[in-house]
Amino acid sequence: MSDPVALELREHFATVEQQRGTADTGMWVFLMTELMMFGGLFVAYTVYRFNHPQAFAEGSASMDIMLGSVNSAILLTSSLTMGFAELSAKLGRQRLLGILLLVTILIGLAFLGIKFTEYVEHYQQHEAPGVWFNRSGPHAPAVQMFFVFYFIMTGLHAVHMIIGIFLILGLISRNMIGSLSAAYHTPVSIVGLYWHFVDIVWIFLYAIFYLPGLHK
Amino acid sequence: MIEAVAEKLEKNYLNEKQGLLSWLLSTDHKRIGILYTFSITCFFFLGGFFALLMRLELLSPRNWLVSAGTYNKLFTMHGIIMVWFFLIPSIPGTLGNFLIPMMVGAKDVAFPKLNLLSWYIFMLGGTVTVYALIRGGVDTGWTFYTPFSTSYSTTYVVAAAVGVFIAGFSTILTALNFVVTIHRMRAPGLTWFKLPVFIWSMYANSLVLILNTPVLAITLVMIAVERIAKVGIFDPALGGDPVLFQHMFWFYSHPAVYTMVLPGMAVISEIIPVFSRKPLFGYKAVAFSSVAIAVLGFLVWGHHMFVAGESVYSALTFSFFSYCVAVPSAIKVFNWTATMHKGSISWDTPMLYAIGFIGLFTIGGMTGLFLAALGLDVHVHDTYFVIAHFHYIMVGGTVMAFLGGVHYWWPKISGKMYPEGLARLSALIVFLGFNLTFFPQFVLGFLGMPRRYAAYPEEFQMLHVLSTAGATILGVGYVLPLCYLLWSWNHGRDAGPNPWRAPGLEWKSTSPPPTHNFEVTPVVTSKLPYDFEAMKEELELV
Amino acid sequence: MITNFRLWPESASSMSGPVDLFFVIMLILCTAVSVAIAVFLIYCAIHYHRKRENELGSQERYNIPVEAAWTIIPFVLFIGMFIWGAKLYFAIERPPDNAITVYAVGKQWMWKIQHPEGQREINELHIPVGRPVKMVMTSEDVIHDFFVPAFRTKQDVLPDRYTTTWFEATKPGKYHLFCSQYCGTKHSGMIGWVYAMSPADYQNWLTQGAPEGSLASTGGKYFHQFGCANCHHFNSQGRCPDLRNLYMRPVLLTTGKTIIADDSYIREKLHNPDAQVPWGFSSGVMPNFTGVVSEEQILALISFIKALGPQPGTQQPSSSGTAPTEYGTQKGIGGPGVTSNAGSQVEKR
Amino acid sequence: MSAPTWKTYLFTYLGLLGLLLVNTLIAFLNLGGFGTVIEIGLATIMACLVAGVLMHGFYQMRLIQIIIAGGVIWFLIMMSLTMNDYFTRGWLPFHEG
Repeated sequence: MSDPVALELREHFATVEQQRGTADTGMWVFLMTELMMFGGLFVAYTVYRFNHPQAFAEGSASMDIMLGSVNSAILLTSSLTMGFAELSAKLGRQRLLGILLLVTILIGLAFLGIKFTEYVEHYQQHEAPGVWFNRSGPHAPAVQMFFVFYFIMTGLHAVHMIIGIFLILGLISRNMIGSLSAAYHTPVSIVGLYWHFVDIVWIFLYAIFYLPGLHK
Repeated sequence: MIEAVAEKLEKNYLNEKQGLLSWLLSTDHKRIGILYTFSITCFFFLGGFFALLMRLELLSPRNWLVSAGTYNKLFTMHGIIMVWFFLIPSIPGTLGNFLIPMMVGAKDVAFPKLNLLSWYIFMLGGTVTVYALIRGGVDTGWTFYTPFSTSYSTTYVVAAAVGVFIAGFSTILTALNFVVTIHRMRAPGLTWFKLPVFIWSMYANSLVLILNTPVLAITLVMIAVERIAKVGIFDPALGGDPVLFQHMFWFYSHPAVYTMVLPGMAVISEIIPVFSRKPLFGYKAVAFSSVAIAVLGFLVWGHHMFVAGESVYSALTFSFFSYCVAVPSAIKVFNWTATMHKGSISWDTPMLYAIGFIGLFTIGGMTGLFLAALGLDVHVHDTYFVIAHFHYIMVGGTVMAFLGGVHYWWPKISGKMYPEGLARLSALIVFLGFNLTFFPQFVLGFLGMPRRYAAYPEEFQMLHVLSTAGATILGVGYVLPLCYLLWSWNHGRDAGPNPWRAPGLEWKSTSPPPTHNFEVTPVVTSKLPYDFEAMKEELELV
Repeated sequence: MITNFRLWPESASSMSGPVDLFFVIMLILCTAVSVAIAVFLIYCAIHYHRKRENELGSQERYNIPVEAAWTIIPFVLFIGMFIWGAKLYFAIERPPDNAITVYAVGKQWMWKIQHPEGQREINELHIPVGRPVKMVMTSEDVIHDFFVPAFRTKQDVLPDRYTTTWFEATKPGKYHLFCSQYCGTKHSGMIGWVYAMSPADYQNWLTQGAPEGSLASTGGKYFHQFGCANCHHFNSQGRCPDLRNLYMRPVLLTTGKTIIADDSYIREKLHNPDAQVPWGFSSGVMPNFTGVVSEEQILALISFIKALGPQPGTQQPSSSGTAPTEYGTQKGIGGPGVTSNAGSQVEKR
Repeated sequence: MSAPTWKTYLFTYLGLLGLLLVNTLIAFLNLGGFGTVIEIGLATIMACLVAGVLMHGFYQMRLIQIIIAGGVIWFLIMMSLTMNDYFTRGWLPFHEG
């Protein structure tokens, strides 16, 4: 029973192949539920943008495009390092895997840091919805609506990032105790799927929140 | 030697491990199924208690038992508990958990720990909801319509929403588990078209839950955010649109109606062939109609909003799709009926429930046609007609199927037989009580009695009295099975592995089954599902 | 104790006949099918009742023609139902052009009704028999629903939005008015009566009430009271549009879009004056009236603006000519299709 | 197709960065409603790259591709039938009499 593969095989599966495919399938199905969850927000956003196009353009114009684009590039980079991590896991290069996972976490934290900076800026400019919101002009209520969606959607995305960071931390510790190998690296690809999915969500968030207000 | 064999045979999932902890930490799908049975039974009787109070209140046109405010809380909590803590998890959580791995010849579901986790999440959601109830309840109706729920209600809306939100994750995880199990864990040789229709329906059901529950979750989050932070999301004064809430809610809730009845259809599709000793007529049509219901069920949600201020063209689209989704339901009814033709029909309790199901589901479905008709819906929308319609589907359909399924698989679950005579009697009581309760409500609705009225004009009283009388009978019909099933757990006679001579894989195991379901992973060699012909000798049929 | 027991609702509008006919046909069809299924089920259960413990049924698995038949025939029937229902729905949703308008405001937990002639009612609605009545409705708080079972009509009443429904009573009498959308604690108390009266009785009723004059003239009072008249001058080249001949006419906006100046537009201007500003005018001029004017006052103001013309259709509202004279007479200025003075509204066809 | 390599990942990443840049630059042009279509279209291409290459969607078994397609289709159902209401709200004119 020293074979690590056999050790990882849960008793209700017939083969490791079946187990790995099952984990993959399960993760993808889960990601589809995530898609529908963000999807609901996207639908609501679309409806309100359709109803208040000018207000949403106005709200978007107060976004910091510099921070937004840099952050997008940062997140894409973290996806790359995560992808590299999956490759090194498959090749059984445990040390490289550890380093790449750590780098991914650091990049993820950088993203969150910039995001937080943006939140603070919005707060200081009285753009945070609720009692903090203060703006005049014909579209003020609908602009607040824009910021409600901005905060809910990017906030939910940030929560997913934080969960992802904890998942990667889990991978690092599993790697350190040596339970990952070239033969068994399913957890890495599962967490990888999650991380890339969160990246995809951001790509759309960037397109709907930062871009509409750019042209004058 | 003989002793060893006997000991080995006696070991089953119920007695292999003992003690409360062995249940609470079990990842065995059968034990989790029992945990679910316990929880949903509690919730069912809690929700039923609220219903009884409501029926009593409606005996008189004036508020005589409870105040209008209390009445509003009663129907809200009745709805929330019955929908999210009984109907949606009922058959999937109990029979689905118990049977899906057995029917596909697997040792367990794909993710056993996740399965246990989903029960805990369910209980957590239930606890939060019960907390909201104890603190004073909610009065928004189970539909949480804005802006009442976000700006006007002074009750514990957020707590209830959080409870439902949490329970939603349990639903998602269970559904995810089933989908992956059905895809990846089937026994060798068990191809899609050899699967029992139970599996097909549960598969369709799980797909719906996976795709719609997240939308409910996020909608409830928006409600909570709007209520707590006082920002406008659905508030029209701040540029929001309450109709958007209804869109998002019904995008979840209409398919959710199908997730309540699809498992019922799953159970009926198993009972009827076995008690008719005849393969399910039109197997492929029934199997695909489940999938069709799952898909088309997502295209019809706007028929809850014909008078709510949606565009008339949108209403037109939704009405059309509503008629489309009626077709697969009709196919199922006809196929079940045809299965009985030239069968060898027994009058055992599960079959009585199944026949009752077909009748009541037919009435429920037919009245759905009235509601899908745009011009008619304007009159009967938001009246007791709607209440009667969906209770025919959910109580007459799902609860009947659940009871039928519990009786059918009770020998497998407990290893014991229930008392047949008493069971037949209570099936009859349920059927009669149900019709007396809900049929008058169709008339009430057509007369124009609106929903959610704590008091009403006197001319409606006669029908309300009839309905309340029926509800008390129905209550008896529900308490009886609880009593005799519990009694038979210890005192019933031994059932043997296959008392019904059923062809399904689950009956190839002992009763109750061992922890790993099968001593040897079964290999399916028969070419067809429900193959009585090929198993003639094995089942001792001629 | 138990009074007025009945099994069929009263039928008292031009819509109730067609709706009931559809209902009866559906009922006959569905009952026939349900009974047929029930009889067949019972027949099978008895006729094929198991005779021996080890009996096996027929092993027939499918019959494609039969299955096709019970798929296609229901589908065709369903499409028929869909078309019939849709036709009825459009008739119910589309008020005739000659309907008289009555305004309703739903509020927790009462109905406030305003007639163009100036009568105000609470939880009561008086209407003439034989004339189409259009309800223009809004809510002050949550969603309500205007439901008159005897008229087979129902429409949700939403806050910050106008919804409409219409009916033509055919039989004098007293009919229930229900709120059919759950609206809070006393939802079941939000009920009232609709009194359908013969035209003569209705005229009689109209002359009895309304001490304040027509709704449009009340609106005119508000027009001065809230200071609207200070800016929206007659014959002014100033900062504010002339409101004559505005109602239900296209307005070109600063954004280049054209919008119909309907009830919703006028209402929105009071709440959010700087949105959808007409072309040639600037924002920041008109004050915001949110929290200042009530829904009922807005409806009176709309009624006033409506009375400033143009008069749509052939119908002459009884309020015609009662607009305050200070604002000038609206007659003869700018018929439909004519650009109104001062370039306040650039109209497109 | 065989599984992606280090090189594939790197090129995909560079492609993504390029698309991000193009999308941002295009957003500075005033293209009216068409601009939104381009923005969402480019974002969709980027999403496809991530899902297809980094998440191995292009290399996966058929089952998973069907799952992905299902999720996307369901999202589109929700979006289109909801927007159907909002697009057609004003079509039946508010009749005034």
